[in-house]
Amino acid sequence: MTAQLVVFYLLAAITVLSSLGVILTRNVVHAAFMLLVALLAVAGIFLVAVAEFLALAQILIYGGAVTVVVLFAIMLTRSDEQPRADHSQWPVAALASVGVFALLVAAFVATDVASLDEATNVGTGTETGFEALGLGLFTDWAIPFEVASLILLVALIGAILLARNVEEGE
Amino acid sequence: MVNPANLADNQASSQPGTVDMMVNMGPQHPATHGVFRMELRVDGEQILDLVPHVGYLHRGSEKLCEHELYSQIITLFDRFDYISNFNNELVIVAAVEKLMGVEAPPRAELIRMIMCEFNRIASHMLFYGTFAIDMGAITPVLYNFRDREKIQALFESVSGARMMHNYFRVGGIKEDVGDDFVARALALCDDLERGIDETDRLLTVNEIFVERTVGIGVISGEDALDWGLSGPVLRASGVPYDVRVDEPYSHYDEMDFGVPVGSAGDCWDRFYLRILEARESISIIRQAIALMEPGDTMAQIRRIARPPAGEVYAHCENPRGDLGVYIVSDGGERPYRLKVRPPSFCNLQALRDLTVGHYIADVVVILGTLDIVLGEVDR
Amino acid sequence: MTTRGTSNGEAEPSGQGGKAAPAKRHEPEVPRAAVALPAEGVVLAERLSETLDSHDIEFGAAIDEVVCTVPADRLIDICQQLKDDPEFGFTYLRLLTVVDYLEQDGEFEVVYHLFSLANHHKMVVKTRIPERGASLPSVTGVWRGADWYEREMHDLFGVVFDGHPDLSPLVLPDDFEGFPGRKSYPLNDYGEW
Amino acid sequence: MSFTDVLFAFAGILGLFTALAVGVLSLTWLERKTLARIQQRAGPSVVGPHGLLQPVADAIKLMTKEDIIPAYADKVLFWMAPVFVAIPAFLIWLAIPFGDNLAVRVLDLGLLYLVAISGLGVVGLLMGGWASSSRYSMLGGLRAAAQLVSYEIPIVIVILSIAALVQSLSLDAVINGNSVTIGDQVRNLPSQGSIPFAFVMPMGLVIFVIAGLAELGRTPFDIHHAESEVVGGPFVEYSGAHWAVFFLAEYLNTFVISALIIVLFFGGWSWPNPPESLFGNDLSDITTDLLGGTWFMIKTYFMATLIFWVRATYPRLRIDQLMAFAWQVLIPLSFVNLVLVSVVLFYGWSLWVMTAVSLLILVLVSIAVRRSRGAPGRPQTVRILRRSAGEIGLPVPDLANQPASRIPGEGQVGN
Amino acid sequence: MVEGFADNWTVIAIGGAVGLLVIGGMFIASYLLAPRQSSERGRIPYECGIETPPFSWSRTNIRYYVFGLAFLIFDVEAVFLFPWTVIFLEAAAAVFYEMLIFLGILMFGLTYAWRKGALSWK
Amino acid sequence: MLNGLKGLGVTLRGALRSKVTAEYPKEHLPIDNRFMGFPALTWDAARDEPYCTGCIVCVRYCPTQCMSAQMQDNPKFAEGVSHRKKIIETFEINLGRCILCGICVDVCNFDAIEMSHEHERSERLRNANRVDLPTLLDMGRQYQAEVGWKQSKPNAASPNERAAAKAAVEATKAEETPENPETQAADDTDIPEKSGGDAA
Amino acid sequence: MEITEGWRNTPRASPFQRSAVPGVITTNADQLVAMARKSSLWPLTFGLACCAIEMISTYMPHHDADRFGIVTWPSPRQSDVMIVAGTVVKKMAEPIKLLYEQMPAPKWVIAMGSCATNGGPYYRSYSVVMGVDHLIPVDIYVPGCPPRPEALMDGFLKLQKKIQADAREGQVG
Amino acid sequence: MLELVHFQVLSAALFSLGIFGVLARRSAVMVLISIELMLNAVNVNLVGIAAFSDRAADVRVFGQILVVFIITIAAAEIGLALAIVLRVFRNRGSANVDELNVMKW
Ligand code: SF4
Ligand code: SF4
Ligand code: SF4
Repeated sequence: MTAQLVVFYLLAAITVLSSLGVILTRNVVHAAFMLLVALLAVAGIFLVAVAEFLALAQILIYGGAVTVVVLFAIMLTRSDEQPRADHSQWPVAALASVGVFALLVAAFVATDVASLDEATNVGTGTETGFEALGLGLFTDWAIPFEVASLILLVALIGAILLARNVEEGE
Repeated sequence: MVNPANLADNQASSQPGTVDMMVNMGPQHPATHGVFRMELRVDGEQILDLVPHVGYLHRGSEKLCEHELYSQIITLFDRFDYISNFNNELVIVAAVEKLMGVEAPPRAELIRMIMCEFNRIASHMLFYGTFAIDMGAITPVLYNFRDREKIQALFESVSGARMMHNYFRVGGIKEDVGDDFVARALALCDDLERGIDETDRLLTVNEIFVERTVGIGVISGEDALDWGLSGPVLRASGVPYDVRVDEPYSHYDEMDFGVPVGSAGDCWDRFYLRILEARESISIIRQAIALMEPGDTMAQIRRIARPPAGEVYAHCENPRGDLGVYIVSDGGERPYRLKVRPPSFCNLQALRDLTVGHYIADVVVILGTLDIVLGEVDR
Repeated sequence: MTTRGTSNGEAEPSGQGGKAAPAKRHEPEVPRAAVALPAEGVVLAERLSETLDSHDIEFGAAIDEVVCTVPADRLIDICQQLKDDPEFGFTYLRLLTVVDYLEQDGEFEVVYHLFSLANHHKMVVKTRIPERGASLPSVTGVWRGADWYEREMHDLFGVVFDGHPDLSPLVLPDDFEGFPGRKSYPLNDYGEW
Repeated sequence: MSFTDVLFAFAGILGLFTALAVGVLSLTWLERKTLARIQQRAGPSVVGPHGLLQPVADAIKLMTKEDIIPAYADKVLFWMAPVFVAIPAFLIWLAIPFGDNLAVRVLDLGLLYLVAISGLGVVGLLMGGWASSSRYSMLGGLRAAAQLVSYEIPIVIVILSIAALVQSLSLDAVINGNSVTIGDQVRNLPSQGSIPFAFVMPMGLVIFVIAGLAELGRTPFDIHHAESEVVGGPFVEYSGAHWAVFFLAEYLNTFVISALIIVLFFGGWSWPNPPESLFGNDLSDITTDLLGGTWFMIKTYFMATLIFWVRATYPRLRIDQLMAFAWQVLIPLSFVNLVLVSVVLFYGWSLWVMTAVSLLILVLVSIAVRRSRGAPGRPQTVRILRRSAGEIGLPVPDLANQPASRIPGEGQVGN
Repeated sequence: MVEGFADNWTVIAIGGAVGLLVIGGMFIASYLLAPRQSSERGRIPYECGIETPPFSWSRTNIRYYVFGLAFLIFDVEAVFLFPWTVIFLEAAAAVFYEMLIFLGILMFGLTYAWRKGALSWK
Repeated sequence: MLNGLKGLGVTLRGALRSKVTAEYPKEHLPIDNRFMGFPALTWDAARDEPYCTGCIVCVRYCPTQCMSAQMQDNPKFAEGVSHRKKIIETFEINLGRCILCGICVDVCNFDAIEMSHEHERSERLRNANRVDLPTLLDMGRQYQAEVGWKQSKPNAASPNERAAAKAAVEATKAEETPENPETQAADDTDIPEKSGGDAA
Repeated sequence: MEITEGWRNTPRASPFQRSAVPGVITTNADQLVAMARKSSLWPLTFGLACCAIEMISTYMPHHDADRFGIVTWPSPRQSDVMIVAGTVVKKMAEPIKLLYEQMPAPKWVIAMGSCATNGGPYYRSYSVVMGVDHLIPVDIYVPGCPPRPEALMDGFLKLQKKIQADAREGQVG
Repeated sequence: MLELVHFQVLSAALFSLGIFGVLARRSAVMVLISIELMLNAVNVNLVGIAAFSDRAADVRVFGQILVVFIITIAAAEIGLALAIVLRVFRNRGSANVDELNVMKW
C-alpha cells in the first residue's frame, strides 16, 4: 500500500462519511457544512490525481462561494422548520440509490480497464500541467468557454431578477 | 434532544413574505451612551420600527428633591445631566433666586457664566468624542478628553471638584475664583480652540464622515417644535431658539455671540453646529472675563434658603437644550414639588421618527447626535 | 450610648429637621412670591381673557408668567386654540407636570408650560382633576412632545391620559406597584433591598 | 518524501507557527503602542519593559479563562468556527516567501493558492455568527460574509493582474520577474528587484490596499465587528481560548495582508536591492536570506503600522456604502486594471504607459465618485446668526461703552 | 517535478495538521486550565443584558444572497482567468480577444445588475 | 479624498506630539489646593485637640447622612488648657457614601472639618471605608501639613464660639435624637462580605 | 432571582487544579497565571451614570489605563472585570446580574462610586438599589462621587494585589 | 497501488448518495445540495480518467477542462436554483419540493 493509496482512502472516507452526513442530518446548516467538508476532501482527491489547478479551483468555488451562497439561502428560507425533513418514501430512495451504486460499480468493474493504461503512473499527469490546460481551454474549447460566460451571465441576471421580484413582491 | 435550530424565533411574524428580526440594543451597549435601551425591528439591516425604553437610570431624584433642603438639592442637580454640571446648578439656583427675588452679585454671575460656557465646551467635546466612537473613529475621543481633562483641572481649581461641583449657591457662588484664574482660563481658551480645530479637521470634512451623516435623521423645524426638541437638535433644524438669546439670563444680554443655526436638520448639521457653538462659547468666555471686576460673590441672604410660597419656572440653555425647572414652594425649606424639564428626555422622544427607514448603523449615529444623557432623561 | 447622628436614613430622618409640623406652627404666615408680570405678559393676559372668554377660565399669574386654570373637559379645545391662533401661537410645550395636592384638596393639578416662539409669549395652563378616576384628555394630539411627559406622569402619579397612544410604563419597571410620585408614597421601602 | 523529511517539515512548520504566534503578539503590542502614540498616551508600559510582556499576559489569561458555550448555540459549529478561520489564515503563510530561498513552499500556483485559501475564512465567520445564536453575532456573521465576499473579488482580480504582469502564478516569479517566449523571442518581464509593481500598477495597489483593509475588517471597513453596532459581531459570544483563536486569526490576517502588499507591490525581500558595495558580493546564501527576511519583516511591520494609522483616523462606513463601494467602484476598477495590464503587455507597450493611465484613471474615478455622491466635501448648511447683526433675539448692548477690562494685559473683547 | 508537487502538498497538509494540532492543543489546554463557573443563566446569549427568548436564526435579507451569488459568478470567472493570465502572451492572439469578449459579456452582466440596482443595498 | 487625508495629517501630528499621560503610581496629575477629597477633621495643634466640638451641625446638613458624631465634655476645658467646653468623642464618616459635596465644611462653624486631598481609598470591604475619629484626624493632620492649613472662619476662641456652640447644642436638643448608628451596622451585616476580604 | 452559584467570585477549580498534586505544581502555576490575569484585566464597557464619565477619563490620554493592560471590551464574554460605575436602579438590577453571570470565570467586580457602593446620594430613593453588592459579589469598592480617575486606578491596583494574594492563598478567583 | 477503479467507486458512492438525497429530502435546499454531490461525483470520475489516461498530454487535459466546465455549470445551477427556491419560498412560505408541484405560483 503506497502512501498515495493511504491518502486516497483517507480522503475518500472523509468524502463519503461527510456526504452521508449531508444527506442524513436533519439540520440544513449542518448539511451545508458537511457539504463543505466533503467538497474539500474531493479537492484533496483531485490533488491525489495531480490536478492541482482543479483542486484549488474546487476550494475557491466550493470552499468560499458555494457554501456561502447555500448558507445565505438556508438562512433565507429556514427550511428546516419541519421536524421531519424527509419524505415518507425514503426507503424507496434508499433502494434506488443502493441500486444505482451497485449498477455503477458493476459497470466500472466490468469495463475493460485495460483499455486505460493501468501502468501509467498517476504522477505523470502533471505533465499536462496548468499551461496545457489553459491552452486547451482557450483554443480547442473556445466556443464552450464563451458559452460558459453566457451561462454565467444568465445565472447572474436570472438570479437578480428573481431576487428583485421577491423584494417587490413584499 | 431539542435542536435549538428548530425553536422558532418567536418574534418572526407569521407572514411568509416578511423578514423581520427583533434586535435589542442596550441597556448595556457601547453606543447607547449609558443605559438606554431600544428594541429594533429590522429587515436585514433596515429599521422598520424602534421602541425606546428608558428608566434604567430612574433614580427618583425629583421625589428626592422634595425631601431635601435647597442647598442639598444643588448636589442632586449636579447629577442630573452629569456632563454639564455647572449648567444644571445654574438652573436650580436661578429658579430659587427668581422665587426669592434675590440677585447674585455681578461678579458671581460672570463667574457662573464662564463656568457654564466652559462646561458647555466640555460637554460638546464629550459629544464629539463619543459620536466619533459611535462612527468607528477611535482617536477623536482621546483628543477631546485630553482637552476636557484641562477643563476639568480648571474646574477643580475653581470649585474643588472635577465633576460634581456644588459650587453655585442661591445668591452667588461658594467662593471667589483664585488669582490665577483669569490667566489659566484664557490659556485654556486657546488650547480648546486648537482642540476644536483638530476635531473639525479630523471629522467634519472627512468624506466618510460626511457620507455617514449628511441626510441622516432629518427632522424638520415644525416637527422638531412639535416634539418639543430644544438645543442644538432644534437649531439644526433651522429654528433659532436659544434661551440665552430669547430670554437672557445672567449676563448673556451683554455678550455678543452668534447662534449657529442649521438648515438641513440632519446629523451633520447637528454635529457641526456643536463645533461652532463651542467656538462661540470660547468667545463668550473671553468677553465675560473682560467684564469681570472685583467684588462680592455672594448676596446677603439666609444661609438656609427659605423661599416664599409660590411657583416658578426657570430655564437656561444647557448644552443639550432648554433645561428648565418648575418649583412649587409652600414656603418651607424644601420644595413642595420640583419638576425638571429635561432636554434630553424631550429630544429622545423624536428618536423613533428620526430612525425608521434608516440602517442599524444610522440609529447609532442619530442617537449620538441627539446627545442624550441618561441621568437627565430618567432622573 | 447616646448617638447624635446617624449614617442611616431610615424613615424620615429627623436629622433634617424643620419639616415637622411644629415648625410650621411657628410660622403660620407663609410669605408668597412677588408677582411681577412683564409688559408683554400683561398684554398676553388681556388678550387671553378676551379670546378665551367663552371658556370657564381663571386667570392668575406666577412671578412672570400668566397662569390660566381651565376645566379639564375644555382642556383640549383651549390648548388647540392656543396653539393654532396666530395671536398666541403656542407651538411649543415646554413642560407638562403633575402636582400632588391630594393631602390638601384631594386633587391633582396638571400643569402645562407653553411657549410661543413667534410671539415670545410664555404662559402656564393648569387644570385640576380629582384623585378618584384621575383622568384627563391627552394633549398628544396637540403637541406630540407631550407623549413621554404624559407617560411619565402616568407612571409616577397614576393619572390617566385618555387618548394617549401608549401609556405603558416608561421610567419604572414593568412590574412596579404604586405611584411613587405621590406624596403618600414613602421615599424608600427597604423591604426588598 | 521520507519519514524524516516529514518530521523535518513538521518541526519546521511548528517553528513557523511559533514564530507567527510571536509575530502576532508583537503585532498586538505594536498596534496598541501605535494607537497610543497617535493618541498622545503611553500605551501598555507596566507589564514588562515598555509593556512588551503585555501580549503574553493577555494570551495566558485568555488560555486560562472559562470557555463558555452559549445555551442555545450549535455546539459543534460553535466549537469549530475559530478553527475554520484560523487554519486558512495560517496556511497562507506556507506560501509566502520570506527570502530568496526562505519559504516553506514555493508553489507553482502560489497566487491561486492564496486566493483559494483566503476565501475559506468567510465560512468560519458565518459559521461562528450563526452558531452563537445571538442576534448580534448573526448580524455580524452575515455582514462579515457579505463584506468579505464582495471585497474578495477585487483582490482576486488584482492578483490576476499581477499574474498577468509576470506571466506566472508563482510568488517567486512575482518577486524575481519571469521571462516568457513570445514568437521565439525571449522577453523578460518586470522583476520587483528593479521596479516594484506599486509604481507599475498604482491602481492595482490602491485597489488591493483598500480591499485588503476590507478583508481584514479594519476601519473604515470594520462593520462586522463594529463595537458600537453589533458589539463585536461574530465574536460576541466567544470567550477564552476560542476567542483567542479568533483574535489570532484576525492578526494573522492583518499580518498576511501587510506581507502580501509588500510581496506583491513592494518587492518583498528584494526591493530595494542593497547595492553590492554595501555588503559585497561574497555573502553566503544564508546571510542573504536572513538579511532579506529581516528586510521583508521590517517592511511588513511598517505596512502594518500604516494600517493601524488608518484605523486610528477614519470612521467606519455603513454596510450599504461599503457594498456599493465594492461593487460599483472597486470591482469595475479592478477589471479595468486587468484589461489595462493585459492590453499593455499584449501590444508590448512600455510599462510606464500603464502607470500613467492608471494614475489618470484613479484621478478621474475619484472625481466621478465625488460628483455622483453629490456631497462635494463639506456641506454648507450651518450658519451663525448674530445678535449684533440683528438676526436674532434682543438688541445687543453697545460693547464699546462697557467699562474697560480690568484685567492687566487683557485687551481683547469678543472676537 | 513530480516529487516537488507531492512534497509541496504534503508540506501544506502537514501545515494544516500542525495548525489543527496547535489550535486543538490550545483548546485542550484551556479546557484543563480554565476554572468553571458559569451557571445555566450565564450561558444565555448576550443581548446587552436583557434576557431574550431563544433565537436560532431568522430569515435574513435577500440582498445578502444577491451579493453571495454575484461573488460566486465572479469566482467562477476567476477560475477561467487564472489559466488565461499566464498564457495569453504566448498563445495565439485569438486567445486574448476571446477573453476580452468573455470579460465583456460579464461586464454587461455587472452593468445590468448595477442598473437594476442589485449592487446597491437599497 | 483629500479631506480624508487631512485627518491622517492630524493623527500624524498627534503622534509627533509628546504624550500627556501621567504614569499613575509613580506620577500623579497635579491636585489643586481646592480639591475636595474626602472630609477630614482638623487638628488644633496649639491645644493638642481637634477643633470639632461635636455640635453635629454637619451631621444634620449632610445630604447623604453618612456621618455620625457624639460630643463629650472636654477634659482639657476642665484643666483650663482649652476653651472648648465640649469636644468630640466619636465621629464616624462613611466615606463610601460621602458624595464629596463639601456641605459639611460649609456649615461647620469651627473650621473643624475640611475636605482633604485624600481620594484613593479603594477597599475590599463594603464598610471598610467607615472611618472613625482617629483616622479622620490623621487625614486632617496630613492635609493640614500638605496645604499649610490656617483657620479662616471665626475662631473658636472668640466669644462667638460660645454663642454658636450654645446655639448648636440647643439645636441638637431640639432635634429628635437621630437613629442609632447600630441600625446601619445591622443593616449592613447581612450583606455578604467577600471571602478572604477580612484578611485584608 | 437568587444567585445560587458563584456568589463569592470563587469558581470551581479547573481539572488541572483538581488533579495535580495540591500545593506542588499548582501554586507556582497559579501564581504565574494570576500574574497574567492581573496584568490583563479587561473591563466590560459598561457605564451606568455619572461615574462612567470619570471611568472613561481613566482610559483617556491623561490617565491611560491601557498602561496596565486595561482595555475595554463591549461583550461580557471577553471581559474579566465589571466596573459598576454609577447608580444601580431596580430596573437595571436584572441586566446587571445577567451580565455578571455572562462573564466567564474568573471574574471580578469593582463598585465604583458611592452609588454602587451603597446608594450614595440616592440611598433613600424608592428606585435605587443600595449598593450593587446586593446583586453581585464585589471585590473592590472605590469610594468617591465620582472617584477621580486616579482613585479608580488605585482600585485596579488593589484588585491586582488581591488577585495575586488570592493565588498565593490557593484560591482561584 | 492507486487505480482508476478507486476513483470510479468513490464517484459511484458519491453519486448514489446524491441520488438518495435528491429523492429522500423534502427541503429544496437539501435537494440542491445533493445535486452538488452528484456533480462532484462526475468530477471525481473525470479527474480520475484524466489522470489515468495514456493519451498524449494535451488530450488528457480534456478531462480536467471538462471538470472546469462542470464546476461552472454547477455554480450557475445552484445560484439560479436557489434564487428560484427563494422566490417560491417568499410566495408560498415553504421550500418543500412536495409543494412545488403546482407550476402557478
Ligand atoms: S459641624 Fe463642625 S464642629 Fe460641629 S460636629 Fe461637625 S465638624 Fe464638628
Ligand atoms: S462632604 Fe457632603 S456627603 Fe460628605 S460628609 Fe460632608 S456633607 Fe456629607
Ligand atoms: S457615585 Fe456620584 S458620581 Fe457616581 S454615579 Fe453615584 S451620584 Fe453619580
